Amino acid sequence: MSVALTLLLNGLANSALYFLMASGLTLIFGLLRVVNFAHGGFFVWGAYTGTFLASALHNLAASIAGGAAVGVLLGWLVERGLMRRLYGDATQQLLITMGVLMVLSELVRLIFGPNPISAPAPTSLGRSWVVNGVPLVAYEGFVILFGAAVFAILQGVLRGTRLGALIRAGVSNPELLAARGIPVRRVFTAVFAIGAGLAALAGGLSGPWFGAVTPDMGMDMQLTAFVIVVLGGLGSVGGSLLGSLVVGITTAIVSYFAPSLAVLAGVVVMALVLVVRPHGLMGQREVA
Amino acid sequence: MRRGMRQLARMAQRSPGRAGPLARVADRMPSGQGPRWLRAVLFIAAVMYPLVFGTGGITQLLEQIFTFGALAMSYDLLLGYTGILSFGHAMFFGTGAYAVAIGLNQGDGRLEGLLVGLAAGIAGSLVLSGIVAFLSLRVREAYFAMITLAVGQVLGVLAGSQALRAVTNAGDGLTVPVPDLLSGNLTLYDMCLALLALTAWALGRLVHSPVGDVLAAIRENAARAKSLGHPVVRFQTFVFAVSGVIATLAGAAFALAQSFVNTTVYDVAGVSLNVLLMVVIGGAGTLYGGLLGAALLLTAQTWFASVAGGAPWLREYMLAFGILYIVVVRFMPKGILGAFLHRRGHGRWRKSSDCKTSQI
Amino acid sequence: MPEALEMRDVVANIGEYRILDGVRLAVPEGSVTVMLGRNGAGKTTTLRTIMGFVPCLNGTVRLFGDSLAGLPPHRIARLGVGYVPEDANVFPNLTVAENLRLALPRAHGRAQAEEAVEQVLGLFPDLRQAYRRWAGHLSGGQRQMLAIASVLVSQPRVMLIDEPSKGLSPRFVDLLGEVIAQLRGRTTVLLVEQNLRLAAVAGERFTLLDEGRTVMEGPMEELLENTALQQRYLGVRVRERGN
Amino acid sequence: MNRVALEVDRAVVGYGPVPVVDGVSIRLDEGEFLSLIGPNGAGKTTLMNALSGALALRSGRVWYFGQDISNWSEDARARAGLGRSFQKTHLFPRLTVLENVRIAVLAKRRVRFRALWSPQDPAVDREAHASLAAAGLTEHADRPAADLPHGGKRRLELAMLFALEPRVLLLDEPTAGMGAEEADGLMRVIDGWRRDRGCSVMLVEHRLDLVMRLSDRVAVLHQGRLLTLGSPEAVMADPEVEAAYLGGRVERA
Repeated sequence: MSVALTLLLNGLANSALYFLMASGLTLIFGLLRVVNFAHGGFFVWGAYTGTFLASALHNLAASIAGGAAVGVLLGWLVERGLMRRLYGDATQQLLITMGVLMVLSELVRLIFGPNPISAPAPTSLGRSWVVNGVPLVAYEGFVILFGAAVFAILQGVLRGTRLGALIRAGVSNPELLAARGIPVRRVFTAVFAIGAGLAALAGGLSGPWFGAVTPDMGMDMQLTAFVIVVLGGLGSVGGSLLGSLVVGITTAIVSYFAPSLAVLAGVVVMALVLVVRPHGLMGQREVA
Repeated sequence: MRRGMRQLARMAQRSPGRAGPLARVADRMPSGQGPRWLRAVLFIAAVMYPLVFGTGGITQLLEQIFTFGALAMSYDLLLGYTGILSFGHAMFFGTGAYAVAIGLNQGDGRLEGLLVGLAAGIAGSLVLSGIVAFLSLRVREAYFAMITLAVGQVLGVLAGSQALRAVTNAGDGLTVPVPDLLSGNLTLYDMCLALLALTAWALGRLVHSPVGDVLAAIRENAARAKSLGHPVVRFQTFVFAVSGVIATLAGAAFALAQSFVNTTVYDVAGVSLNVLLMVVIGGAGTLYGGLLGAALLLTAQTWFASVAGGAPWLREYMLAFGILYIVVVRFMPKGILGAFLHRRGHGRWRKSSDCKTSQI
Repeated sequence: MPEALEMRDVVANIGEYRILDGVRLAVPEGSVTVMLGRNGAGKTTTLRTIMGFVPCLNGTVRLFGDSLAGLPPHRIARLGVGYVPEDANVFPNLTVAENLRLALPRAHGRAQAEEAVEQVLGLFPDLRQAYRRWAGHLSGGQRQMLAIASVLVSQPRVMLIDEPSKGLSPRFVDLLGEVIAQLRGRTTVLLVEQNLRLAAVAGERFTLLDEGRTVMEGPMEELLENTALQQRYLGVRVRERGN
Repeated sequence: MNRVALEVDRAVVGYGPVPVVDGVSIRLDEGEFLSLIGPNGAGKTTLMNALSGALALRSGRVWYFGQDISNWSEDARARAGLGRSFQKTHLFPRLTVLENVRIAVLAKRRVRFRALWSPQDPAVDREAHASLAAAGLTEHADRPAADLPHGGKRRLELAMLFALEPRVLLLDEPTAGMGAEEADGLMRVIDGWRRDRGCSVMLVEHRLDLVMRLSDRVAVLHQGRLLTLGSPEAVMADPEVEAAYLGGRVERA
């Protein structure tokens, strides 16, 4: 029983990080119709910036915020500099975003070296308790709460604000949005930057969660995020929450019993779902 | 671009009399017999080189160029000729390399071990391509890119996992005992060259056959090809499988030539993206563009590595390649060979049937 | 005094097709002008060229005398051109209220916005009842009303309306005619319409397009009286019925 | 007397509260020329898409020469002889005109993978040329399809359809964007070919003069439902058709 609870908490913390990645990916796809292969690059920059700032400032909030800010900035630059000229050309966009991932990961390797850098949790969140045999780690709780808060804020923004209405409108018909006098390109840039910021946020949180940051973690996280959006249905925020929960908890369980197979778990679950529902759990068939 | 593509396709065909009707457009191209002549000279030069200059660093580089050239050409069949984008070509390359390495290790370096390993690798690749195609081709283009990336990465992790240490030696990699028949650098060199020649011949024939015409139709306008009655997904699956088998052979040749295999053969950046880069730089849809790209990149890579002693940052050639790659995709989408061959400008990637008109 | 909307010798392509090849158009302020022509004559492309979705390769497009050349669609919209496309003209995943408020400039205060919405709802009582529903759940007629209302709410100087009667029952077509007639004087309207009956009810002037060029323009009566013209360019004939 | 070529039974297409096609049943006899008319948005193209297999039926069935093809894919239906043209030309723009038609010939002949081992069959080329000739495009054979004028693209669509040698032609506004004379010529080509081969045609068309002249029967669709189905004269005389489709006082001739 206590093992199950431990695994559940562990899985929820995974899910929270995954959700930050996947929701950005899915938002960007929903609006811009681009699968952003550079997402892992934003993640890894968030992770390294966060770790660097944490060791320099010893302030959790500042380091996470700094990581996210770097992500937003990178996203803004990539959208403005590269993506903007290629809308409507899906293959070339995929190729470009892949190139961006390559460059961002290699830059990290160049600046910080190829070896893992340890990223301890801040002392305020380094504590843990054992309650009824279940170890409760403060940082784990923090990550879960953070993920839940981001989900709530995202939903709130999408449902209740003008920006949210613009994003939803843009998802269904960007041209009509332009005809209503909205500078759609700017909404595109904003969403790309927000998505990149969410990925970097996930990066900043995951340094202390994994205990270390490595240049390859971007690619690994990216793959998990892809599994999740394919599983949940590309373009659906609800789907990425569901997918994150499934993959996060499955990963926690499988890595407890068979650590070396953990990476297989998500892909196998995704494959099973795709056999039954080719468009994912909450995805919708593209309207012709 | 169509003309150049056909031109190359025709070049790849030994007998000019067999040039089918689609080659007619190409027949009017001015460049004529030159490239075929060039191709023969290059082939003979490649055969002669080690006989004259002996083996060494250069032949090792050439072996790599031959195997990666074959790999890149098989990838071009997907990207340039059928218009589907995979980020996981390493799944086949790595499977071929590991299958041969494991077969030879289990079979104590005997030829039977090699053959069994090779057969198992090909069979594995066929199954793999079937599964990936079934999962992703029914949905949308981007799914194929994502799922190939994921599957390729998973295989890499599996190859390095402790659970399989008994057969793969996990992260430490396997030394490949080369069978007596193939020992000797020249034999391996010739084998790699033969693989390249065979690939060029087979692919040239494929893209020039009626099947190749259907692939062109799918690339240009898949929806229309389907509404005319071509089973599009079946053709895409077939191409994916063919490309996978060639990549498997390339992986096997690579393992033999290096006589060592580790998880880098499954590496996304090192193989999947590298081969994509080769094709994009050389020119997608030109068949020989991938070979050109492989030659350029591998030569540059070797050069970087040799001068890196004085300047360690030069080891980061992946960064340079990444930047080069973005620049090429962004500003030179036809690649080198593509730009050279095609004077008439139609965008390569653009599916011009559904022109985007919106200016938002 | 310049016309509200004026096009001269406009040429435009879609992809490799030349769709417009000499469109000329003059829409006087406060009028309802109907653009007619058979399928494929270039009517929708003309509207999309005015909006900036299709680049104008040659010729001029002017709004109250100012050139619209090279402006992106959202700038053209902000200059006071409201566009109601033929299909997909509302956001189905937004509520009616959200659809209406979307086009309001941010500068509008809350009270001002409420007032603008209130005013438009006065014209479309149906929408008031459906105010909180998803636009995707409206009927075809309601959706068309919402499309017009959500453009009207930003008080455009010129409205471009593309075949609003498409797929509507005669009852709604009549209703639509009334609505468009009410717009007369409030704003300037360029209406693309194949339904000659609606055109006759709503329009004061007509512009006839054929194969991407303007072949004729003038007061509506001229077209209604000239059956030969209708026959030739529209494949349509007006016939008095029942008497 | 005639066999039934294509029959659609109580077809419902489209989701949401208002289906685009709502319970339409039509029977097309072998060798018959049937036209589908109705105001914009009546569901004509959607019905065509459902017949060709591009859209799934929500309910109802489609029969093709007595066979239930409701669950067949688009390509399977095309291979069985159900040829479809599109309102907007839908070509392989960078391939030449001849190559476009060759793709269609290859579709009819069902390219199998063993084609890899057999050299190109000159018969393919011959058939492609024959189709080009039937559509009057011979002199343009070597131009890229994108370079054709609009009318030429329309003819190329037809040539590709002819090359499929379909038993049923589904034509969605084949004359869209053409001048009256050009349209007339094109329809004459279609009708001649149809009589020659004895295939059936279902046509969506706005030019009522052409429809009335060529059709054996005319079906009127309105708001996703079948309003009337009968001879051209009967349909023209039907006051309901005039009221609903043509809108009272004004009428298309």
